[in-house]
Amino acid sequence: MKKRLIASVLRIFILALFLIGIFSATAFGQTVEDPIFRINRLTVLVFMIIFSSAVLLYTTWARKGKKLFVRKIPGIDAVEEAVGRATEMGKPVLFIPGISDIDEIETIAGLSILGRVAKITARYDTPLSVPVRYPMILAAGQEVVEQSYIEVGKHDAYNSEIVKYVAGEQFAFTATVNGWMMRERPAANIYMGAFFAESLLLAESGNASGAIQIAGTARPEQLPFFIAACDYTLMGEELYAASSYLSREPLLLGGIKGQDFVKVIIIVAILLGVVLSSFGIGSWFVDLFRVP
Amino acid sequence: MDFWHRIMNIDRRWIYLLIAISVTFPMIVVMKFPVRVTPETRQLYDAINNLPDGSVVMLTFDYYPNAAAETEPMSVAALRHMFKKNMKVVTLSNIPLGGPTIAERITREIAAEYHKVYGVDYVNLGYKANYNAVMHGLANSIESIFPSDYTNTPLKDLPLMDSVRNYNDIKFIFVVADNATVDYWIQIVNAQYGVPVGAGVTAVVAPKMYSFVDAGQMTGMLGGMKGAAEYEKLVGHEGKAMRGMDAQSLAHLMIILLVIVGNIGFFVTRKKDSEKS
Amino acid sequence: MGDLTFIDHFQLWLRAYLILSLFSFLYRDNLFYRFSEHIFAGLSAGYYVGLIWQTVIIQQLVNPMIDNGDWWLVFPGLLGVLMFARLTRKWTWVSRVSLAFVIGNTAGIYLISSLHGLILPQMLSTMKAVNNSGSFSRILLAVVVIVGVISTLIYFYFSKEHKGILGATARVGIWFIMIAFGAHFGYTVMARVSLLIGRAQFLYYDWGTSIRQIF
Amino acid sequence: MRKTVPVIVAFLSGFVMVVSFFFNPERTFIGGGQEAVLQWVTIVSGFTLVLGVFSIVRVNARAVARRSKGWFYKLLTVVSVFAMAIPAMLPVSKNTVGGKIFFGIFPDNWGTLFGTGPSSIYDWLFTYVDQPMMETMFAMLAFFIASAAYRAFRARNAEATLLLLTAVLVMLWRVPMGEAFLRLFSDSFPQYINMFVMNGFNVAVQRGIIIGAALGAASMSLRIMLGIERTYMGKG
Repeated sequence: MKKRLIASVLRIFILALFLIGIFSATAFGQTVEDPIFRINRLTVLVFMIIFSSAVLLYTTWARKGKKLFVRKIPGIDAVEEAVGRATEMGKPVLFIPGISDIDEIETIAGLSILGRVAKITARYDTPLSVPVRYPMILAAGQEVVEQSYIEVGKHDAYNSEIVKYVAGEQFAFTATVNGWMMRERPAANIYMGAFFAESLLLAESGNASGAIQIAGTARPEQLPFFIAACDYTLMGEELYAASSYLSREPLLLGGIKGQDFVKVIIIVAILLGVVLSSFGIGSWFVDLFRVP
Repeated sequence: MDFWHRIMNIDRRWIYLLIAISVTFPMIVVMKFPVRVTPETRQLYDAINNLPDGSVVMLTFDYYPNAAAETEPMSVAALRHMFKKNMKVVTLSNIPLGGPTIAERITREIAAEYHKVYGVDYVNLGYKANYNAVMHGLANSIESIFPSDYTNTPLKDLPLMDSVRNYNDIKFIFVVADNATVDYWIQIVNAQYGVPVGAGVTAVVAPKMYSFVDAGQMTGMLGGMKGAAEYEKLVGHEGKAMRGMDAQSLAHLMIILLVIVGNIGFFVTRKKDSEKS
Repeated sequence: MGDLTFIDHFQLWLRAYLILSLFSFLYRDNLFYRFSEHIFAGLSAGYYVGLIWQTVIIQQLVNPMIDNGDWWLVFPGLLGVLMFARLTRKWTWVSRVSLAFVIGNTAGIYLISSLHGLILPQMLSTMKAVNNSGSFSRILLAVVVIVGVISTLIYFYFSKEHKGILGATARVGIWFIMIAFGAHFGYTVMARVSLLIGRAQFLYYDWGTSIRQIF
Repeated sequence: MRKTVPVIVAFLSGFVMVVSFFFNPERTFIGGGQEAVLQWVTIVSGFTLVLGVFSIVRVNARAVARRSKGWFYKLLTVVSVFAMAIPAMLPVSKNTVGGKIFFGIFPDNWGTLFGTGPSSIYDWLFTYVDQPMMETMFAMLAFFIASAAYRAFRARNAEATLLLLTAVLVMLWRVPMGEAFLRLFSDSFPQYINMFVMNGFNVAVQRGIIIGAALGAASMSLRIMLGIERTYMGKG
């Protein structure tokens, strides 16, 4: 393990040396009044190198299966509790993996949380319903749910009707799911993925049908409504952290860990800048961040 | 089913009726509460006003038709302000669904009012795909991205475009947007090419813009129909936005009332149910 | 609005019909709604075809090739046409180069603009919040902003359990987030109401004039 | 071969933008390269928009051919697509090659009906049919919010309570009638809302979210450029 670590650090060191070599070569062609290399943008280059090496290192560690700690998001407990309550009452669980297509990152995160929910409903034979809006998500959703039922050894309990294509058009999809909610009266509604304004109708009908509702989305303008209408809400990056905690998918995990590492640097830099400039001495430090 | 349970489960369509009434009633009975100007709107108005008359500015129509009720009054008020100061206006749109058509219609309407000549006082460049590439492309040369204007006239035949090659010839960019396009005008054009950017945005986008205004990346901002009404007041030409303020006020009060009654009902029924079980 | 010609009347009544046919969905899903809704979906799709034909194929490819002889524009045109391979199942891989060319370019733009255009300026103005604080309310504002930014960042920090100081800061963070989302809630309600006012204004003022002139 | 060439193209196309940020475009060959790459990207990106239209027409036409449920409405959609697209693509005047042939048959004054100019069918269909409907679809959201305000927005816990209280305050402050009501308490009350709620709490949280989101975008962009993230290419 140590040998590979040295190899990757060496590679980054050579890359950095190579980049600095180019830039110093252009320095000779550099004249103050008409520079080839923009010295005043050096901070961005340093920041980019730190950021890139952090994300790449964590991604390669995640790929090698190195133990990377990500805290458990409280939202996951709330999801497990809600599905547990539905099992006790023998009522179905409704899961909607967002209403936009497979190319949205939020939809992919929603599907990984669906995998977890499907494992629980499979174990306790709780009826599960997953209405979707696009054919691509129908295929991906069935794959995820079937995989969960197999892992829990309940492959016979799995039927392809769990994940079903309802409608393509926004309002038709919402109206159909609302009708189903009023008839079936699910005990737990879980909305994880990208949602738009008319999804308010879903939360409202779910509230009226007396279900526990848990939502998760990254769009800032939808979050306030979900917080007010649902029992628990996963906010913005929490959705991605929850799905990476569950799926341990290397790319997502590496990304989150790399970003967390840089977040610490940013917090420390801001605090340092605030302390220095409150004593009026840190202008050289603060000016580092002023890049034309 | 006592009073509160029935109130809590009334048909959703009664609430729709309440909102419809609270929006149309103020048009019959006009109440005219004063519209006060917020500092962000003042900052944008002054930024345009302090520019010398006749300077070249860019006005963008980066909004889909569905938010036109908030953004169209902003474009109209901005155009009136610019034409009143005899500014040369270059307009374009980064929205593939309706953006250039709305830009063409509004600029021709307002330009006719101020007797402006197309090609000399204003030019509509229309739409090109991929707004990130367009924003960087205009820094090199406008003609590399827009060989001709919206109605297929080559830029060579438009006198105004001889003196406007790229961002160095543009004094201010007034972005009117209802989506993230305005973020990229800030983080690409203002950050890398130093062109001052001010924006009129829908109320959904406005909260995020406060951090750009606070950081000095954005010079002033209009937020939603209220922002448009304030700008109309400053330009001195009452438009659709100011006329809508009373209806906006009444609708807000109605929704606040609904939230309060809904919550009272929620707590009362919950107490009753817990006593019963 | 002056007296309206027949065409003005027709256009106003047509728009009023379309608007009311869609609003009828609020009462119940019905024939009129579905009729208008499907026309709307088709027209919006057709708009793209007309726009791209004029702005890309004619203005960026055909005219420059014929008028200024830029024959090398054939290459981007070819890359663009290759994109249609995505419609077939077997040949999708052919479109990968064009897709990679566009998405790679956007990735390069975002990598720089995220770091240089967003993170650095926002960090800078948080640090500078301290020195433009003269009166007491200004100092209080600076404290609110600095504490808010730090606690929000820590709330979205996932590499350590939220316990001890970290937990306390995250708790402060959630309060700041709730106030900010409350403001965003109010603004979003304002936006949706304005759109309805726009429709009501059209029906009451524009269509109303037409009705008053006819009857 | 099917994966390595696109990855190299993605890297080069992105690298040009990164390098031209650090180097002065006029003084180096990068400047010309960047201008050409950007021009090409706008051209190629245009075609992606039309892809969606082809798949809509294909799906609906197939449903009409099979007379599946609601096929008449799907026929309407397909007809509307062509009603909008065909006139826009026809030539406008005689001076183009296609124009000479077309206007050999049809009368000249029809020219203004075609293309996408202010007097064309395309412009009329959009302004008087498409736009009103689009505005109405989004105006309906005001009704949904009102009914949700009554039946779903509950102060069920401390956080939701704080959110609803701030929302009510901002909704009052943001309208003339509400602002007049707030002035009854103290004349500078609205001013303090603008300062502390919007320029204080809101700016702080939005800034935290902007930094978080920017880190996410930068890390996704880095992985695309280096070919680690390839889901956009699809399987196979």
